[in-house]
Amino acid sequence: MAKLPTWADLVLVPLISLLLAAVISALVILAIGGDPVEAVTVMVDGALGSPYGWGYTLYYTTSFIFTGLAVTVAYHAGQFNIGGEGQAQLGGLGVALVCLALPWPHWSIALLAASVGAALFGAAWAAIPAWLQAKRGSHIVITTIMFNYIGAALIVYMLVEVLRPIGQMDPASARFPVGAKLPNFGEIPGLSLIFSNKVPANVSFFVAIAACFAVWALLWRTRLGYEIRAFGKSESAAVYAGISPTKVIMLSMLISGGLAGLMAINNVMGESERLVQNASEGAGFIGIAVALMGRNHPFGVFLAALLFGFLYQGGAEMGLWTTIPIELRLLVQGLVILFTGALDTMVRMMLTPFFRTARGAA
Amino acid sequence: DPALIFDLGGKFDKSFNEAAFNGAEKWVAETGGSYKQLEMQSEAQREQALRRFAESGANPIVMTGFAFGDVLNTVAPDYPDTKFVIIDMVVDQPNVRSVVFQEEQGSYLVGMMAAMASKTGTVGFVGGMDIPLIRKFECGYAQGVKAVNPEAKVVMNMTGTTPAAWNDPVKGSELTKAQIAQGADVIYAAAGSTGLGILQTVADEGILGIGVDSNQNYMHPGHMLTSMVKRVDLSVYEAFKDGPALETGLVVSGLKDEGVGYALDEYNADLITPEMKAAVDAAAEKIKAGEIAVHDYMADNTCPVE
Amino acid sequence: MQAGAPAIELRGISKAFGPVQANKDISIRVMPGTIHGIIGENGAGKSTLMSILYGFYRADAGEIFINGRPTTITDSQAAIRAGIGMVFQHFKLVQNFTVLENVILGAEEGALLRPSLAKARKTLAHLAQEYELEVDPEAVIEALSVGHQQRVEILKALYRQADILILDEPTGVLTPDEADHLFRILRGLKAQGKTIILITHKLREIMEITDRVSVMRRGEMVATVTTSETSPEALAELMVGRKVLLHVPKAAPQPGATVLDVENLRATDGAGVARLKGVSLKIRAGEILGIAGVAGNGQSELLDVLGGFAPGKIEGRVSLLGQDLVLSGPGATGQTRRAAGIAHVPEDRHHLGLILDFAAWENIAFGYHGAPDYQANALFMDNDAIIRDTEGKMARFDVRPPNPQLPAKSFSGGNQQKIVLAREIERNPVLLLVGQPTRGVDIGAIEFIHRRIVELRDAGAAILLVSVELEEILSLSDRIAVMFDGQIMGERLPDQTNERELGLLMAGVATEAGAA
Amino acid sequence: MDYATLIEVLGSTLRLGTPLLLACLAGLFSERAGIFDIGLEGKMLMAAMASGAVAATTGSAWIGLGAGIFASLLFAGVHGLASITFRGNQLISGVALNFVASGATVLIAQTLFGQGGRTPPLSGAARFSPIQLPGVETLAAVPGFGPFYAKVLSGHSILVYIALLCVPLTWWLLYRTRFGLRLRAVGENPESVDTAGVSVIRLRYTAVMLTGVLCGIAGAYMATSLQAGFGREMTAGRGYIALAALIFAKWRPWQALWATMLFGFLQAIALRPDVIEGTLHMKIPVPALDALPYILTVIVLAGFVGRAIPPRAGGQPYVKER
Ligand SMILES: Nc1ncnc2c1ncn2[C@@H]1O[C@H](COP(=O)(O)OP(=O)(O)OP(=O)(O)O)[C@@H](O)[C@H]1O
Ligand SMILES: Nc1ncnc2c1ncn2[C@@H]1O[C@H](COP(=O)(O)OP(=O)(O)OP(=O)(O)O)[C@@H](O)[C@H]1O
Ligand SMILES: [Mg+2]
Ligand SMILES: [Mg+2]
Repeated sequence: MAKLPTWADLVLVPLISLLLAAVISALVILAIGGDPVEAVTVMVDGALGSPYGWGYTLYYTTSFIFTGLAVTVAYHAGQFNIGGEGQAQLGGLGVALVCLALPWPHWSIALLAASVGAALFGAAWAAIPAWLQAKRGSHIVITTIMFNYIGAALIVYMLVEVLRPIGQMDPASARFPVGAKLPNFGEIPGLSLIFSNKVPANVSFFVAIAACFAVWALLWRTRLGYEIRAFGKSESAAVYAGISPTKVIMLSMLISGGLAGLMAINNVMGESERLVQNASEGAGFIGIAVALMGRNHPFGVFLAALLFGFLYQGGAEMGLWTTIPIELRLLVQGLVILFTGALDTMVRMMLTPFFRTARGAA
Repeated sequence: DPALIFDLGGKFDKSFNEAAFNGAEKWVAETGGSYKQLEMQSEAQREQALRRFAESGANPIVMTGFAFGDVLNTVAPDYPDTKFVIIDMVVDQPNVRSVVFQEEQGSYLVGMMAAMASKTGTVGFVGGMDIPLIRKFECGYAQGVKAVNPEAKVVMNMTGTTPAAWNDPVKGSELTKAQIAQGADVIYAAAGSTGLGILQTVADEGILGIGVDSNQNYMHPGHMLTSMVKRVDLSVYEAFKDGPALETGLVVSGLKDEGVGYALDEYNADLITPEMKAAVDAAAEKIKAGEIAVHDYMADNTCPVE
Repeated sequence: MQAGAPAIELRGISKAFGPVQANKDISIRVMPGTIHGIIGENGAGKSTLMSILYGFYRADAGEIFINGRPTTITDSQAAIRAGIGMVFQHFKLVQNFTVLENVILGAEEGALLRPSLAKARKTLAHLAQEYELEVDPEAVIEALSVGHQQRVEILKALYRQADILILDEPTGVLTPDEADHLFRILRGLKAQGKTIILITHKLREIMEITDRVSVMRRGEMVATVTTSETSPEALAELMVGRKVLLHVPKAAPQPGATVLDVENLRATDGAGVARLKGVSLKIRAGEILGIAGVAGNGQSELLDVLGGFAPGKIEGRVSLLGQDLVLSGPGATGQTRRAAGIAHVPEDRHHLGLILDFAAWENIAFGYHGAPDYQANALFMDNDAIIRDTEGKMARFDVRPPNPQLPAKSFSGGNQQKIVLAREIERNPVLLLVGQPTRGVDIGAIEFIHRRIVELRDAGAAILLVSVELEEILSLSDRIAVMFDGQIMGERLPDQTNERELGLLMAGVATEAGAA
Repeated sequence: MDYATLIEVLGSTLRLGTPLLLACLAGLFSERAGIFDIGLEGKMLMAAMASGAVAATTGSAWIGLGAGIFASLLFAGVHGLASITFRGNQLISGVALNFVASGATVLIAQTLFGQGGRTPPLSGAARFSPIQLPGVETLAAVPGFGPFYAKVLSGHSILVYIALLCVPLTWWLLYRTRFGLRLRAVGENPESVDTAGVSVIRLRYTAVMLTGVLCGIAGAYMATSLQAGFGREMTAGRGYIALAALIFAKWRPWQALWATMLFGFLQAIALRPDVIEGTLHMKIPVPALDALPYILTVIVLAGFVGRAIPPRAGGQPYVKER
């Protein structure tokens, strides 16, 4: 099979994949008696048409940046971390424990401490699968799936038996103290001119942007990042260069888990301000789609997270204001993952003839 | 327009949420108005749902289920001009109407019926999520059973400790089978959608079941002894009818105002003997008159009978 | 069968894998009832040609005649129908199946296994007797020795009633005893009228067993001769080719102190097979020790062990400038070796020496990514410094195009090799390990690379050179050691030996001057 | 735990273990052929929805079963296309199809029936009803075995017995037939199959389709037998537990039976914390019981209890030319 030019591989393939997913989704909407044009209008309007919509879109974007980066870091080490969901949930537990531990004097201190808690718990949840992969060759995909379930059970236990305040019926932790409340976009000077203080997007968004830079710097500017990428490209060559497989697998997975865990500062600390069950709402899985779409580059991840933030918020609005059920967004998500991650060869094959004729003509 | 938000069990649980839906539909039929509605898919969505409706100008906004309590407490002050109605939970905010029911009273009545209909002297209770609210159903039921037959045994199970317990028909069904094995021949299902599995199994196994919240007698005629109806539909209907001007504050609804009760219709007429009906109606009168005090589990989180 | 027709005739077979032309217009005839040898260097295209004959690959062009009839071989099933059986270089056995199961796979009698197994058991017993192919039919493959696994492959072919048997480097993995046994089997098969094609690197085997022999070079068939009319010397010459002899102008060596001292080094590979069987050698500063040998005789393992990343068990003593090196465990990594001053140009640049997707500058840092001059501060690498360094190295090594940002995969083989050499040589190592420095590299680049290696020697480094190219060994080395079967067969001085003598040593034939 | 309770729990075990068993055997075919499939969950879900919907409209459980198998096969086909024909990433394909199934089932059911993504309750012939095995009455008097026969073995729907029959059938197919030999070989070393003149692609598609059929039965069992209709996300992670059981069983059919029944048993007792408390005299948190299958699987994967060696060619597309 002829090779595509790099730009086509980086830009065209994801776009065509997205287009295919969109076309099929539109067909599905038609099939269930909906109106695709109306659906798109509602989605765009609901997600991007108002500061309120943006407030939610960017809120979801923040979460997806974290989980997308988590998948990205692991991917560069050749590891498929499918446990972002569990790590994000555990990150939430870390945030809750930190936030509830002290009457925090200022949000910035609380954010710092909670970030550490979130990252540590997320990393801890990735540590065992990573160790098993590095030392015993247990397939990391299966172990991380198992840890998603174990994590969910652990959260239920913690919420029901440990963190639920006496007298409360729903399995959720107590509200975090006011000192741990993160300013949302409506409370940040400057942004407050645009946003009301009812939007969930909060300072974590900037942490997420910083995380994009940090991951970029890690992967392309540090020794560890170099080793991670080298190992991910060629295990045998990495060993020749004296790179320790155990070290790379462990560190990359710990960082990956930490990033997934960090997502909790957005949803748990920034939005719900208490830990509830299933707080991550599948963002760990969406991270896979985000990383695939974003071609495993932090900038791409940022763009893809924005896209999925839009899909997510737009999908919620669509579920609200049209007869199309909100589950459509699960379908779209699945199709995007399918076309970008598993049927990419098909997309490339579809594109090859065009480039062949183009080259032939030239 | 008013808005209605359903809890995790889903609009079509044929029970709690569906009762609310029916109330809203009744209002639509009568007034020709329209309303917005939304079903919760996950815990984390609640706040966005509430805010979205409030932002869009919906008023009043009615939500079913205690789980909204905490979120409403923070959202309500942000929208002082919007009226909220929460069912099954007390939220102390100036623009919130809290509707709670005296489920123990209705459960007491169906408990009496269960004891009278039971041939084995063992009756069952399958609850949804293990929380004081559901214990309250169970405690009222057990009191009713014991009032008729102090020797009777009440077998009790809860489906789970999380909201998933409202939507797990498989577990409901398995627990029912287990209770039947322990001799239960009348089973009271107070578990939202999970009840679908419970009552299905009750019908499959040929014993009697008791529905909850909505009148579920039609589901398995001949196998439904009765249903403990909780008029969530009325609460929703009234809230919608009152509109943005509705009075806020606490509303406690019980036998007295027919907020709870048991269902008697063509589907279970054959199963209820005149004696049973007489006994139960008499007890209802006594409860209304205060002569029988049915203990409310949530008052002190204990139950006087086992 | 047409009388007198060749059992196999290939005409004009060509096959390309992407940019690699593995077979170029190859024609060959093999007469029935003979053993026909094919020799050639690594990558000459021998396996590809045979895989085409067996229907595993499809030729881009060319025709195949079996017993004189034109035959289209679309897949292995067709080849089997045409009476061809093949024993691949890398066995195609299911490791956790029994011998019987492997034998019947694809040749079952019906939908149920039991009758197939029963029949196979009987046939196998018969074949075992007839051809000395004893192997326990119930044994699981992974429990068998390599030699026995090979017998299973042969049995597979015979069970399918193959009249034409292709063996791809069958002895590469065998002990001498096993190899002798195999040859007895092959003679037995020939006696039964079977036609055999034998691919090998080993001249001794060709001389010993084949009737005719063809020589392949870089995808082309360069000659076919009758074995009895040729000699190992002549074949060695054909195999190595008549390339322009390159003689890098080089001054007489001025050896200094001993840099590398290897004593009785033994190593097994990941699968537990002994690869080094007691190797001892010394290299002094300012000296090039060339190791000649046919691939697969332990040279690669020697480089890997010294480079610090051989997976198996390692025994013996290696010291560098009098300091003992840690041979296995966490102390034996590419990093510690580089820190000690050992640079390593690996034999396989695609799998080891380069990360093909990395840019040239990233490959220049490969293995040296921890070097102080590549760090901006405690946290970050100094990519700009690496790029500057790469530009310098690319200029000095005449890498074309001199663009540090291009990924390694878009450089040609020769230029890829220059990148690796630039990286390893320019750090002024105490010891340079270099394997096949000019494999697949054009003549101009060869000369350049050779000059660089000599310059490094003159600067006082000790160099261990491994190459299958005899001319390269002869023109570069100050001393030559020949490896065979995990041992040093003998040492020669380049001006006191010739290709013929070395070729014989490489084939495991001790010559009169041999010290082995 | 007294005998009656045990019998009760074992009956539960069989009912809850059946979908796991079917899905586990489904995964076995696919993975034995070298195709990883974490999309068992999605296929089951699709099948549950399709069978629930069709049984509700036609009133026939059997037609529902057929529809379930068809829907599952559709998904299996896409997975085959992605992982065999287009040599895509099998894991990603599985993950993606699970998402698609989660969304599509609710969308379709909601469009067809408007009941919040549920299919209408099934009754009568639209459901597979329990069958009494012969001799229940006669054996009832036998102490010990009588109740066991009547309550544990007898009284399940036909699909339960089909699932149980699938175990020896799978074993027989795998170890006693030509097809099984080739299937196992293609998962271990596809080159061996290819050089033996057998089509790797055809074998793998066949395996993937068998996976589809078994997942179809598993899903149909969920909707038309274990429950009376389809509900959103009704498979509730059973596809993943089945995968865990497959590893636990080391990709063998009889062990798959024991593993799924063990996991079914764990699910059954997780329903009855009262029984556990009575038996062990201590309170074990229900979440811990819920997590037990997953924890056990991780321990097996770690190789602490006998090493689980997956089929060697698992997860890798078959590419001849580098
Ligand atoms: N499947 C393949 N895909 C791409 N390239 C291949 C493939 N097989 C062989 N090649 C290339 O074709 C050329 C000839 O390889 P081949 O294996 O036929 O050589 P050979 O003579 O058998 O070598 P050796 O002595 O090492 O076995 C080499 O350059 C090799 O890299
Ligand atoms: N493993 C590989 N992966 C991708 N591309 C490759 C690979 N090997 C070679 N190429 C491409 O094939 C082209 C030809 O490579 P090859 O090594 O045959 O070069 P060459 O013409 O022999 O050059 P030189 O004379 O410098 O050795 C290269 O330019 C390179 O782009
Ligand atoms: Mg070869
Ligand atoms: Mg070249």
